[in-house]
Amino acid sequence: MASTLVKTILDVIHNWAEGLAQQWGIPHLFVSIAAWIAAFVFVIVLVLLMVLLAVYLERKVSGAIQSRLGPMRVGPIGLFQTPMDALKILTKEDIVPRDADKILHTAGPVIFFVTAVIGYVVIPWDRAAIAAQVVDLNIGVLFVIAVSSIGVLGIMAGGWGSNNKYALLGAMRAVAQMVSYEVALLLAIVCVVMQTGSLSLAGITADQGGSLLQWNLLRWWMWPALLLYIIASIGESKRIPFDIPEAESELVAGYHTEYSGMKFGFFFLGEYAHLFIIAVTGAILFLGGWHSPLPATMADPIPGFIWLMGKALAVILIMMWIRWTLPRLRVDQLMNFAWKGLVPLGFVAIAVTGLAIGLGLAGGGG
Amino acid sequence: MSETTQAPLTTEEIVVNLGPQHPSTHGVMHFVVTIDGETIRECVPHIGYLHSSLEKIAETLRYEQFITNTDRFDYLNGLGNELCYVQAVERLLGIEPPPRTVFIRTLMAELKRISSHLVYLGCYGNDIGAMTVFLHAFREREPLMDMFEAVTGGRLLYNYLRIGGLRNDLPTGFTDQLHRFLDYLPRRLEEMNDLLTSNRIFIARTRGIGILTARQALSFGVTGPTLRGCGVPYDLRKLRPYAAYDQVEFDVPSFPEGDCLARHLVRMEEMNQSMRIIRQLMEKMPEGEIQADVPRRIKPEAGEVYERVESPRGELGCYLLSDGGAKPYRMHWRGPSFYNLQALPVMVRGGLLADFIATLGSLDPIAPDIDR
Amino acid sequence: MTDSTNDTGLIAAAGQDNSDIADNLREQFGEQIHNAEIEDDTLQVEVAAEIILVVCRHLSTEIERPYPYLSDAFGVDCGDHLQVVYHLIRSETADGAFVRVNLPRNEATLPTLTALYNTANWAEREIAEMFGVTFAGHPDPRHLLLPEGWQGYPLRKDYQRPDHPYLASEPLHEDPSVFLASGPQFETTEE
Amino acid sequence: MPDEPIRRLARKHRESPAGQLLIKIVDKVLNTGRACSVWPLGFGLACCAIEMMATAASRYDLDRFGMILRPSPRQADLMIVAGTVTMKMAPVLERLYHQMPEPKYVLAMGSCAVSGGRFYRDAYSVVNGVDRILPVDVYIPGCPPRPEGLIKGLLDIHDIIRRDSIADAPYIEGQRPEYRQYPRLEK
Repeated sequence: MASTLVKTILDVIHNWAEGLAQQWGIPHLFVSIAAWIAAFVFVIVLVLLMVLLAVYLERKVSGAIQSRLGPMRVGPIGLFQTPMDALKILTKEDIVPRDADKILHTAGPVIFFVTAVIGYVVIPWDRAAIAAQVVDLNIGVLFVIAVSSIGVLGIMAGGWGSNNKYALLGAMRAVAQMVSYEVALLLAIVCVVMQTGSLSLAGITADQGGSLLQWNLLRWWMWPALLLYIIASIGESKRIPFDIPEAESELVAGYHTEYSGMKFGFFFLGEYAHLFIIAVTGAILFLGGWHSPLPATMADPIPGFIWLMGKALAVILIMMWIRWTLPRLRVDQLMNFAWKGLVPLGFVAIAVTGLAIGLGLAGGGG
Repeated sequence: MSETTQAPLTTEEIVVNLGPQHPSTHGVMHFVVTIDGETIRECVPHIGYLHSSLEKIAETLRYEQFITNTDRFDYLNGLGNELCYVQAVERLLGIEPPPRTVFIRTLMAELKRISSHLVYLGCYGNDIGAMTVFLHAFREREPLMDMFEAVTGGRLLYNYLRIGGLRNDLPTGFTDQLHRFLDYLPRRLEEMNDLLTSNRIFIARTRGIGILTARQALSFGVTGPTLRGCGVPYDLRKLRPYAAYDQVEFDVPSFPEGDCLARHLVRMEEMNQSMRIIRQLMEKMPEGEIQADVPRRIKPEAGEVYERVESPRGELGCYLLSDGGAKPYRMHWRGPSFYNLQALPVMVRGGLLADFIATLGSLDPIAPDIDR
Repeated sequence: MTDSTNDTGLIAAAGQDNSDIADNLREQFGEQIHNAEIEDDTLQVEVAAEIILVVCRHLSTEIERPYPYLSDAFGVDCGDHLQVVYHLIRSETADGAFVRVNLPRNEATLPTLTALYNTANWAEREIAEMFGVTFAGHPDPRHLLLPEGWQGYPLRKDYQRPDHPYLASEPLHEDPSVFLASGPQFETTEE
Repeated sequence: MPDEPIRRLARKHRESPAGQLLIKIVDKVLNTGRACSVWPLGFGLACCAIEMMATAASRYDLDRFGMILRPSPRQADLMIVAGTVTMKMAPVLERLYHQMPEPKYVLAMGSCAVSGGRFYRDAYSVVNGVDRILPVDVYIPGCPPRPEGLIKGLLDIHDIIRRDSIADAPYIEGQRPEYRQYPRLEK
């Protein structure tokens, strides 16, 4: 199984590095660092694969909605389109505007991409026995949200460092938006935490094990939280109808207006990495993580991490469907919606969950 | 109780240059927008990036040669411009085109109006952020393009009308093609309305945005759907019927609100009215000649004429001054977008940057119509 | 759909003809009005440059059935003199009135009508740069359609095209590698 | 340019057989990537812009070839000059071109952009062809060209890209080819 393989590879690298360290008398600290780097490489490869898939899907789904074909020419049904885009972007000239802040201009996309990727280390990809999880933090869900919200710094650095008014406006909008929607997102997560009694993503997944009926999706008292999560996650990933930071018709390309070449590529990849981690988190919080929807009595030939990816892709597809259907909100409407609509809804969701726990319907976190 | 004096929070205004190359400027226009945060304090349009000196060129071309250039004024309304020009020359010459010609001209002008409004719809969807509407509107437009191609040979620019006639009659099979389209379009428009017009986000983005009162609109010389969106049913097709418009029944939609939504609704309804006109024209279409007797060398007597027609953007005027030669002595065009755009600073002041885009899109300006 | 013509503060008076307006003008301004007449319900007036503002104000506010709006304004180079034409309209019937002013070629100056009509702003700027007519008191007398610093008045009959490399007729290329797309059939159709 | 070290290396070894083979492989890979993902700058000027939009829309669908219209010149590879270029627009066009990252291509769409079109002789404000301002790679005649014509022109751009070789190294720092000195509009 691929996930075990990954684990084994990580272990082998770790052991090999440790042996080498003993032989050469290198302090243990370096070995740990090396192991971390290996883990990071694994995550990045995984993320890149998923991002390529998501970008390809985006173009195909939008094509289907708009009665077009989407990429067709590169590879079978255009499957190699995104790698080709990546290849091209790698060899493009990297322009730093004359009056830009060079350090911030470079730091922006790096921060944005790295923070979008780091969150993946706490995702439990498969059942705990295999432990296909780089690290199991007991506050995993908070870690994901906290790390991904650091991405705002990258956007701000890029927008500010570009010395472009569109970029600055886009960055300002992005910061305001992401901070606001994070509140709503956290309120939705609080409901799940109340229900499952765990802040660890592995714990939350474990709580939904057993059967399909255990999924938070099918617990009616979780529905307000689910609704809240869907809306807030679209806002968090800056997609239509909440895509005001890069509203094409207003701000050209928003905070990445001045970025070319690989730096733009980092923003682009980071955006989809961000989208994907939000979708994966959503799948873990509400769709039972890696658990199969099949009854436990049936033999399940599909490994857990495929189930998780599938669920995340389903969430992404819904987000794409919304993106290619709705118009864009205005910046003040967006903020009003967050603070006057979503935050109260969050409190309602918490109250409903609390009530359900009080009535003994819900788990109450044991 | 001690009074604490607090200096008002001062914020710096920034000047944003929208255009000349900007995704939503509908061609090349340049707006210097002063914003405070996101609120627009001032907006100064700069135009002329597509000033192609057509009025000067007109003085070097013979009357019949210039027809092809009229398409280039407002490229979304090519046949409407040709209609305006040809009518002006005919009035100068005192020629009456045959009835079938008049009907076909009216028919084509109305088809072109639908096509232009479809482009508006698509671009407006894009401005508001609904990308899919853009692609769907262009898809709906393609059957129209096929029809234009069948009749005139061109997709966008035609050179179809002739002084006193047409280049060719309607081709065989055109009636079927047209009726298929007329059956098809209302369904698609309904779908568009479901997708965009009745969308709550769309309404929130357009209702009460970019308000222009009727008085302001008239004083700025605003015409067309923008003026009708202010509640003034000013439509030259009704008020001063030209071509075959006095032989068909249609309503002039007008909404009193004067905001972006009203202008949008006017255009959506105008497409329905255009279809109504086309149906009647097809029913009443007379048989017969398509070319009146026109002298070989077109040399109108010295004189002048000011012809006005209703283009999809408003009142299109063509002034022709003849000195008795084969070339116009002076030609002037009143581009409706030229005057419509003048009202933009009034409409966007105090709104947000996003409202600016929504308002600009709802004016449906066309760059060569402004700059000529 | 509502008919709210009265929002404009105007009372439609259909059925009346405009013949009294020309007489009224001649009475009011006498010698300074040349050639006031009605042609197919369109008023044609030619006035002296000094009273253009007064005549327009009169036509747009003071007569019984006024022409309150300026629809269009443009210039004509008549050879020995320049002419500026204002097209005033009524919004209910779309009736028009043409007010003309003749100006000398070398010292063409007119008072601006921007105080009276918002429309006049851009129209006058265009006439100014195309014909070299100065509009005294114009609030924003910059170039409108042409780039800043443009020399000459293009729509005058004696205008010569500037000698600029962008406008040169001879091709710039010695041996260009040109690709021409041709034919209606291409290898691009997917389905 | 990120591939500058490779270009230097390729230039150094282009005489040896092994170097030639390597250059061929690298060329193949890089050129395929570039040719398959040409992102045009969505830059409509006049009538041709509508046809360009129609080409990008459902019936013709540029996304089939991996082309997405980018709003920002920084992220574009190809400038489609779709329409009449006027004297007032020329400096803007020039600046936009310089804002695009290398390697970049220019496609002149429609007779106005090719030669000034119907404004060639008598217009006082229209540039007689965009090649007076920018180096044009592909010309598409027509007024406006049909979408099929535009697509053919874009495929020609693909061919041009595929002929590019890393050993020619036109982008190495300090050796960037000086484009013809194009006259500037005097202020």
